[in-house]
Formats: sequence, C-alpha cells, structure tokens
Amino acid sequence: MNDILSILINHSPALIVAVPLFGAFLTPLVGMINDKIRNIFVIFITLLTGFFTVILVNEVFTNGIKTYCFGAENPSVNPVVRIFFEIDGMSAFMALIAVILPIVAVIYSWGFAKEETGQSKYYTLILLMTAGILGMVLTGDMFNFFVFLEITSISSAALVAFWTNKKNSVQAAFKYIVISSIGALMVLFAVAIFYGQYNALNMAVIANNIGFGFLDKIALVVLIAALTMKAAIAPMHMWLPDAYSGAPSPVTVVIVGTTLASLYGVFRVVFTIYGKQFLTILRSFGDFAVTPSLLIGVFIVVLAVLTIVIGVFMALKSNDFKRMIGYAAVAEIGYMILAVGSAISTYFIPTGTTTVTMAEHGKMALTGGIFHMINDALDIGLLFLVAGAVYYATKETSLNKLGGLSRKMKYTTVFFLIGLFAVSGLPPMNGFASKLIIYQSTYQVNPILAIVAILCSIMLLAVFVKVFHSAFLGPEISSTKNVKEVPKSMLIAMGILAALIIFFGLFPEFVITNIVEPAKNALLNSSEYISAILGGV
Amino acid sequence: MSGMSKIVKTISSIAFPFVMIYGLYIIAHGHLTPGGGFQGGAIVASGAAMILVSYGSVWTMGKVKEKKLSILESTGAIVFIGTAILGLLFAGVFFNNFLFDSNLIFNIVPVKGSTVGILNSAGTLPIMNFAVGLKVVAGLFAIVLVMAYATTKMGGGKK
Amino acid sequence: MMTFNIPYIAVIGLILVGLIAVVFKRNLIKIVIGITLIESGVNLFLITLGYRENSIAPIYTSSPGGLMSLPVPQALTLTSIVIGVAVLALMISFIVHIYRHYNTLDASKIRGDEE
Amino acid sequence: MSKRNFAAVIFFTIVAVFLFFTALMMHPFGIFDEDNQPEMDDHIIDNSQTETGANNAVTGVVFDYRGFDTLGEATVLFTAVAGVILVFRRLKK
Repeated sequence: MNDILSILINHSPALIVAVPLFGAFLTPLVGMINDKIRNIFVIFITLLTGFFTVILVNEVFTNGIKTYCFGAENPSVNPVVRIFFEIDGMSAFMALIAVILPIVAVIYSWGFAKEETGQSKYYTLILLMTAGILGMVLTGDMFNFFVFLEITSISSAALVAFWTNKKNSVQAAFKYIVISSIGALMVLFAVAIFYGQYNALNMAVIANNIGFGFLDKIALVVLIAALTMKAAIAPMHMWLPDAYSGAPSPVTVVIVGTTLASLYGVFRVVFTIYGKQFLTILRSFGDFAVTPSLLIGVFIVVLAVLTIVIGVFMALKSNDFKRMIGYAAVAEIGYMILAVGSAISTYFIPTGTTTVTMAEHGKMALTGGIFHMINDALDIGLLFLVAGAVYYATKETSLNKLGGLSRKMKYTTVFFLIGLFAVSGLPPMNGFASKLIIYQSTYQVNPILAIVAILCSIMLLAVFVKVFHSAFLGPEISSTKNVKEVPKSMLIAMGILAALIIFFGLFPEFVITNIVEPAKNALLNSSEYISAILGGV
Repeated sequence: MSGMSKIVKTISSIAFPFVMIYGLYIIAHGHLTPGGGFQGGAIVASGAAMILVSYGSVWTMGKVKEKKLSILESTGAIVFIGTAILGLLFAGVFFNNFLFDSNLIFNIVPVKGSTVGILNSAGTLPIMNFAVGLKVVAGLFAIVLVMAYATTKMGGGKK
Repeated sequence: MMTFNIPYIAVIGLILVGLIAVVFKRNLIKIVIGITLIESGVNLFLITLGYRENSIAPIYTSSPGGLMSLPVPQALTLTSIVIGVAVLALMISFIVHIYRHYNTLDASKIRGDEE
Repeated sequence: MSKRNFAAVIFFTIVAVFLFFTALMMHPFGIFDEDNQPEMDDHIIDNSQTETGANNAVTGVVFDYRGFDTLGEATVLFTAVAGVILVFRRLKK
C-alpha cells in the first residue's frame, strides 16, 4: 500500500495534467452513452485530479521542491534537454486554487447546464481548461508554459462564446481571444529571445544564466506586458468584465483561475527568472538601495492603484449584476498586485551586509497578496455562482428587472450575503483576513496606499449592498413572480465555496502557516528553484 | 456551398487517393524523412477539404458526420496520451520511449551517422506519429466541415 | 555585425506589418490577418535562430554529412504553427457569429449592450 | 488625426524602435562563437539516433525530447475542434 502511494506521489506531477487531459479526450465518447454517466465521469475526473493535487501539494510542503522529467528516468542536466515540471511552494499553492474551482464548476454545471445543447463539448472544454491551468502553474519550461497558456486561452474563449445567440458573449469572446493570442505571441517572442541568448528553455537554466543586458530587458518588458494583459491589470483590463459577464457562470469561475495563473506567470518571471538580477544594487544611500526591483515595484504599485480605482468606479456605475462582479474582480486583482508591488519595493541593505533583503513588512505584504489570491478566487467565484443562480431562476441579470428574490431563494440569498461580506473585506470572512494584512503592511510602505485600499473596499461594500437591496430585497416585480430555488447541485457547489470562505475567515492563521507561508518562501528563494534542477550549481 | 461542376468533381475524385497516399507516406516516414504526423495529417486533411469544396458541404455532411470525426479525433488523442501513459506503466516515466531497444516492434537501433533508415525503428515515435496524424486529419477536416456547413445554413451571411 | 542580422530585421519588419494591421485597422478580418502575420513573424524569428552557417537539415537518412542546423527551433515552430491554426479557426468562427449579430465587421460599431 | 490614433502611433513607434534594436542585438545570424555554442541542440543532434532511434532529429525532438509539448499541441487542436463544434452547435434541443 505504501509502495503504491509513493509511486503515485512520484508520478503525481505528470498525472495531475494527464488525468484531466485523458478525461477530456474521453468525455465526447462517454457523452454518447448517457448524460448522467458523463456528468458523473467528469466529476470523478476532477475529483481524481484533486486527489493527485492534494498528495503532491502535501509532498511539496513537507519535502520541498519536487521535479519531474518527462521521458527519461535519469535525464542529462548538462545541458537540460527534456521538459521538466518543477513544483515549489508557489506552484503547489496555485495548483490548489486551480483544482478547487473546476470541481465546484462541474458540480454546479450539472443543474445549470441541464437545458443546454452541446454539453459534451462544454464539459470537455472545462476539463481542458483545468489541465491548461494546472500545466501553466506546474511547468518549469518556458515553451511548455506558452503551450499551456494557449490551451487555457483557447478553451476559455470558446466557452465564453457558449451562448452564441447573445451579442455580448460573442463579442467578448472575440475580444478575449485577440487579447490572449497577442499576449501568447509576445510570450513566445520572449521565449525566442531567451532561446537565442542562452540556448535553453528551462526556467531554472535561464534564471541561472541570465544577465541584465538589453535583450533581457526587452524580454522582461515583453513578458510582463503580455502576462499583465492576460491578468487584466489596468490599462488592459477592459476584456475582463466583458468575458466574465458573457460566459456562463460556472465557466467564469474557472476563468478566474486562468487570470490568477497569468498573475502567477508574472510572479514567476519577476521573482524567479529575474530574481537574481533584480537584486543587484544600482546605487545605495545608507541602508536604502536603488535596485531594479524597486523601480519595478513602484511601477506595479501605480498600476495596482489604477486597477483598484478603475474597477471600483466602474462597478459603481454598472447596472448589470454580472458585469458589476466582473469589475469587482478587476479591483480584487488590484489588491493582490498592490501587496506584491509594495513588497518588492521594500528591499533594503541591512547594516553590516552587502546584499539586499526584503523588509519584514514587505514579507508581510507578500503574504497578504498571496493569501488574497486564493480568497479572491473563492469570493469572486461564489458571487458569480450566485449571479448564475439568479440568472438560472429569472433569466435576467439587469438589476432593474430583479427584485424580492430573498423570499423565493433563501439559500441563494444567504450565499450572496457571505460573498458580499467576503469580497468587501468584512469579518469574519476570508476577505477580511487577507485585506487586513494588506492594509497593515502597505500602511508601513506608504499610508496613502492603505487609505486608498480601505476606501475602495468600503465602496465595494456599497456597490454590493446596492445589489442586495435592489435584487434580493424589496417588492417582487412581475418578472420574478414565478421564481423557484435553484437545483440542489448548484446549491451544493455554492455551499462548498461558502464553507471554504468561512473556514478561511475563521482560521486564517492555520491557512497562512500551512499554505501561504511556503508559497511566499518559495517566491523569495529563487536559488533553491535553480539548484533543484541543476543540482547546486 | 452547393458543389462545383462535374469536371471539378471528377478530377478531385481522381486526385484524392494520390493525395491521401502521399499524406500517409509522410506520416509513416516521419521518423526518417522530413515530415511527421502533423504535416502528413495536414496533407490528408487538405485532400478531404478538396472533396468538400468540389462536392459541397451539404453532400459531404451527408457522407461524413461531424460526430464520427469527433470520435476519430478522440481516438487519436487517446492513443497518443495512452502511449505516454504506457511509458509510465512499463518504464516508470511518463512519455518514456519504452518500445525503443526492446524486443517488441519498432525496436531496431539505427546505426549512428548517415544511414538509409529503417522503418521498423524509433520505438514509440511511429505510433505517436500515426496517432497525431489521425487526430490532425479528423480535427482539421472537422473544423473545415463544420464551418462550411454552418455558413451554408446561415445563407452566406445574408440574414 | 549588422549585415549578418538582416534576416532578423526582416522578421521584425513582418511583425511590425502585422502590428500595424492590429492597431490601426478596424475590419475584424484585417485584425485577424494582422495577428496571423505577427505569428508568422515570431515563427520565422524562431527558425532564423536555428540556422547555422554551411549546415544541412538535421536528418540522418542519406545525409551527406557535415554540420547540422539546430533541431529545437524547428520543433517549436511546428508546435506554434499548429497552435496558430487552432487560434485562427476559433477567431474566424467568432467573426462569423459577430457578423450574424451585428451585420458589420467594423470594430468601432461592435459594442456590447452596455458600455 | 484623432487622439486615440495619435496614441496608437506613438505606441507603435516605440515598439518598432525597440524591436529593431532587438534585431540588431541578437547574436549574428548563423554564427555561433566559441562561448556561445548551442549545447542543447548539439546534444540532441549527437544523441537523437542512440536515445530515440529517430533518424530525423526534429521528429526526435517533437515526439521524444519535447513530447509533452506535442501532447499540449495536440490538445490545442483538440480544443479548437471542440470549440468550433461548440460555437456552431444547434442552440435548441
């Protein structure tokens, strides 16, 4: 028994991607038998993926970085020829996010997509998206990253256009695929520059050899621009509300995962590939050091504030339930990169040393930012599921045509309240736990940042209270007369997310020490990432 | 598309087998000469697209259902990933070339340097080539067929 | 040094032509053509990186012997070409639907219900 | 010229200049110096016959050394087919 488990642990990196892919290839065939069998099959595949992810994550958090080579047991590492998967704390953390969302989405879809045609393809694409996100976060190879990026963007674009009879969905899908294919081509261009420079595609090898010449700077700019474009950071955020509101709600939940995976790409580039180069001291004043990371950090903070403000104000203006949550999602992404940006702007030189270190409040900000990633996935996911439930019951998303839902849809209302509390950072939900860390730490970096963050959070609360008031409270209007509570499967899916939200809110310390801290340490320790492949070179 | 004149139909029916054989040759010799599963698959699929253009999408849809192509494509993909998983079962690594230098098929180790090339070599590579070839044929043809059929049904864009 | 880099410059030129189409054109089909051009440019960039002077194709079957050009960029390009085909197919399908809804391909006239 | 167009022209010019310099700074076309040998590719050229059995080194890379990429690529095609069929499906049962 122990043998089997250890074999499974050893091969879990490959199986995590192979299982959903295999499931996706089989789904059209299984779908010909029976709808019910197919749904069970798809749920089983996502759960199996979840199982492998959990054992891998457990392994990584206890025994450190795990590498997996495709095709050879004892691959040559000088030069690195084959494709490696390299899973450190951050990858494991992202894999957890990436695997929770599809499970919820698939369970939810059982009720949600019952009446739709083309369900087999729908489930196939959801599984492909899952495999793509997992591949993106686990891989240690630049070109492989590009391939999985394309898998995620193509499958999610096709799913955004699921309702082809809606204008919004189709044009959002087109916008999304144009943005993401240009972004992916930019990533490929950067990969080509790396290949031409270092004759390597492995991230660890590139990180080991990288200098900071003109071409490296170009590659950095191209990579950051492409990935921030895909992560919907202002000024390239416009596609996100369209795509999020155009897609069916369970799909949106998984697309949240693709956005976070792109953000993970930004972190991987900034912290790991350019990790060493960013810490070279350009000029120092006492213990204050001007490093490339300071400049990048300030740049990211500016973008982050812009993203938060734009997201919140557009959410205030909006009059459509799903669109509003889409803008709130933009703002939430802003919070994450605000924390990360302020973290990397706090490097300084401790007295008596010559190398730069991140200040304690910087590390705290980083913790908050990473913690907020998983919280954002849960909160925004839950809100979109609620919006989907409202749409399922009433076929409406415009707030003018909704009212008095709380009497007919009790459970959904409760879930909406939980989501509302979480996304606007009120205790005892998870959003409060991570936002509090972000406020505290950014206050030490610059008080203005914390004030902006708190104000915007309050405005988000106002936005969602408005939604609550107009959609769930108040008198029933004619279009919501015959509303019934949504099917059980949808309630179960929302329940899973709500339970996780409350759990994370009640025991933030537990989550931070067990999941977030390893991820943070992995980001800060790029030399470990390199030596895991090259063996201490 | 409602099909073209009789001349076009006849010529394309005559040309189709040759295109197909050429494509299959490219797939089968993928590990020896320039080419491989993708290239050969694209050639066969373009031959099929030629038939589609000359006979019209409605006729072709009557002969080949997209569902069957979908099954074919899934089969190709499953064979491909299945070969990779077999590598895990037999040799203990995902994507291992477990047939190479074994006592099964495709097991001949080529002489190093410039050789004539033996078809029965390269382990799992020819199998994967065929799987990918099948996938590409079915996939590309399905894309072209579905698009052509759907746009015909929509009336060429005039709403 | 500069004369040796003319292939790179040509590749960049191709990318820029595509970029012009994406940034300045309003017709959706032209935008898609632009993306395809950028993609071809990037693929060509990869291929040019793999060239070695006086080399032959990296295939041993009845090869005359000698230096071989680099095989990895060719494999990467093969992958990215297929990906390009996939993206193109999907973009064109979206355009068909957009045209059905809006009866136009002008990007400036294509808006969602709410802006 | 509208404001949007003006911004686009400036953006385009900056991108063009930087890409042009990228082209100039790349290593000379077709020439690999002593300290810039393509080790990864040389390894593949030397060992593709003995490690994968393929006379065609490119196929060796595509299906063996970087076989996982090819799985991804096949998946992309599969995704596109599924997407196109999904987008052109009949909406009513």
